[in-house]
Amino acid sequence: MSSLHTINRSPDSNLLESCIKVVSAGDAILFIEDGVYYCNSPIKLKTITETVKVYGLREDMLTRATLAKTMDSVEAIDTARFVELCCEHDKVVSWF
Amino acid sequence: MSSLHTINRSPDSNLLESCIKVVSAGDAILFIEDGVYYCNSPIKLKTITETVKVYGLREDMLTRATLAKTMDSVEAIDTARFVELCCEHDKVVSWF
Amino acid sequence: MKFSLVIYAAPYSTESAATALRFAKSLVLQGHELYRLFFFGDGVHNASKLTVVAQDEINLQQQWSELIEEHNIDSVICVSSALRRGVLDQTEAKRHEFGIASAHESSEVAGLGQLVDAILHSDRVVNFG
Amino acid sequence: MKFSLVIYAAPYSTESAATALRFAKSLVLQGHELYRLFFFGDGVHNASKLTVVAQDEINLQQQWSELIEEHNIDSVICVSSALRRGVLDQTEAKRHEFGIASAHESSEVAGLGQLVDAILHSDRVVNFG
Amino acid sequence: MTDKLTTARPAKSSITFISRSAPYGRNRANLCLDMALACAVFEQNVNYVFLDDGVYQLLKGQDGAAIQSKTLGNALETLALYGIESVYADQQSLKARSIDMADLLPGMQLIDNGAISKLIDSSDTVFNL
Amino acid sequence: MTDKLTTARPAKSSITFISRSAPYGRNRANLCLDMALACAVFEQNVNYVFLDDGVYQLLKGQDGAAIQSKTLGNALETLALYGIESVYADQQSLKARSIDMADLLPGMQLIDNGAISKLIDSSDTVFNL
Repeated sequence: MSSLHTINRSPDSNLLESCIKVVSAGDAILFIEDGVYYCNSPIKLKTITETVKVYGLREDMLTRATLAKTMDSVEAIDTARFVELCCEHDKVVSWF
Repeated sequence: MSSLHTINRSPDSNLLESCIKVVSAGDAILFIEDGVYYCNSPIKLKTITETVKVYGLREDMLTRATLAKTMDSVEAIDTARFVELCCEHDKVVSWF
Repeated sequence: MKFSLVIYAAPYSTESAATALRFAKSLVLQGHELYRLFFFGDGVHNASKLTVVAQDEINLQQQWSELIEEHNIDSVICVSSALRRGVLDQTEAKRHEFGIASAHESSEVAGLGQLVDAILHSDRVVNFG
Repeated sequence: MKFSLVIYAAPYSTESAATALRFAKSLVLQGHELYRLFFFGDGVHNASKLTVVAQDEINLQQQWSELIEEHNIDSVICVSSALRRGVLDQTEAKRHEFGIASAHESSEVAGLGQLVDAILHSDRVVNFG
Repeated sequence: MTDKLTTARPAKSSITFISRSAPYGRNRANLCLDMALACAVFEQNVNYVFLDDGVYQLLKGQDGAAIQSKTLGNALETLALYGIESVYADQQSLKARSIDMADLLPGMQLIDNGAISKLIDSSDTVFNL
Repeated sequence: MTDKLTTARPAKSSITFISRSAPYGRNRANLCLDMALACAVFEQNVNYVFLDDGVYQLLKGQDGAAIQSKTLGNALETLALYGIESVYADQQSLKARSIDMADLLPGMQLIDNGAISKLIDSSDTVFNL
């Protein structure tokens, strides 16, 4: 079974650090809302992008003007794709 | 002029770290609500207790069962004393 | 696929309620079923009817209500959260002798049993907080 | 000394509103003057009248209202925050054609000018959020 | 999408609650507990994990009287009363907060990150707040 | 308490706003801005400091349309329109978030911790959210 983890707060929250500790191989992480600021932080994302697939919600990136500087290892997706990801994984774990 | 700084979230929030950066000599820090967990963390409080006076709200410590292990450098006070501290300092800066 | 959403966040104060609404609209548009909305904690404010939102701003409460009615979605406001926050449906308003219901009629006040039921009958439970 | 308090937090969801209430009671007890309470953002829910709180729990909205009335305190609910959160006094409820005011009569809906006035007329402004 | 995926789950579901918030300061610890108890009442398989600041809920000797709040430590004993036996405290979170086993409420099993990871992986639904 | 302390402040007060929150995710950035504009309307001496996550508010090219929100970047230009000239961005916060000056909205003066400390010290009232 695989999980989709959503993270919705800025790197100051250390939510990713909590999430990483309990993530499984095959899981994916989706940054939404203030979580998208993680996608501009190579240091914060360095280790995680090697083990799990990382997404960011495009609407939230556009709003915050962070899309252009989003790391290559992050795939920007829209809300429709967010719904699909929920179907593709067996469950959704929300970190907020 | 001196300020009383209140901090109401747990050490995970890094609120103290933000506060310390802009604190002035003669200021005081009062930990309230979830902020009182800072009072049990020698590492977090180490440097700050040398430069400013540090208080913790006793009601919140009693509630959370942290009073017994509160550091000696922290003075536990009640709400009435909180009000007095606001008078003794020229202003109150709330970190929340 | 059958989804249920649990919403913990009040509208306006954080973005989460708006994200949940966009998510709900999108999943319905894709042909999935929204089995239940469960408003919990501060989330119950999403069902409040007494709100006045400026013309140039999104009215989240109204949009929730329209979505719920258009797609005949089961929408539950958790009773313990709702009472202490003053979001009451017709039944609760009458019981407690307030003159008016403060919740949209599209949502119903009920207990946590409805959350358990949603967990059992949904393929995915997604939390927004 | 003259105090004004600014309260950003809804009751129950965080401890801040309860802390503010204890602080307000204590300062009045010590003979200080509470020039104004200013409820802002989610803080406006502290003035809500339509709430039902369990017998064995503290009813923050009612305790605020009692404190305000007992000491004749000026209590303001910020209009922009209040309208979108459905906390309306008599005047606003009438204007927007809701059947009932959802705010305690002890508080009044007004603008941010009342905050500026509080800053100018108070020795200490203390924020609770 | 396959038929298998659109079929609702069986009547007995494995539900994991991760309680990550300190008590009293916010109401998340209470919301998490209420949901778990409801699931237990309806005889689901419930796991309850205290992670990060959530381990502060486990300190012995809590007493909400000073802030007129219910004592959450007592509420946790109800986990056992409701038949929830899989209750775990994260070792790393305890260590990071310098909490000794001697300070904890009785009946807690320790767990490490790897085991939490497996618990999440094997659950049908996860609540995390 | 001396008489001096119980006297209200003069009609012109020095008020510092520290905006420490990222935009959109929570409404704190808006609340902080609204308060400052009100103070400016009533011709107070206003300082506005972007600290910690608050510096994210300064990124050029924001557009709230994608989430049906007002664009906060535009709102910041109103600081100047309202005559608030003392607007500062904390250098260390920008650096910690790898934000270049080229990414910022125009008109920001940089400030360091020592200067913020002095600003707080010399202010009559400080709002920090």
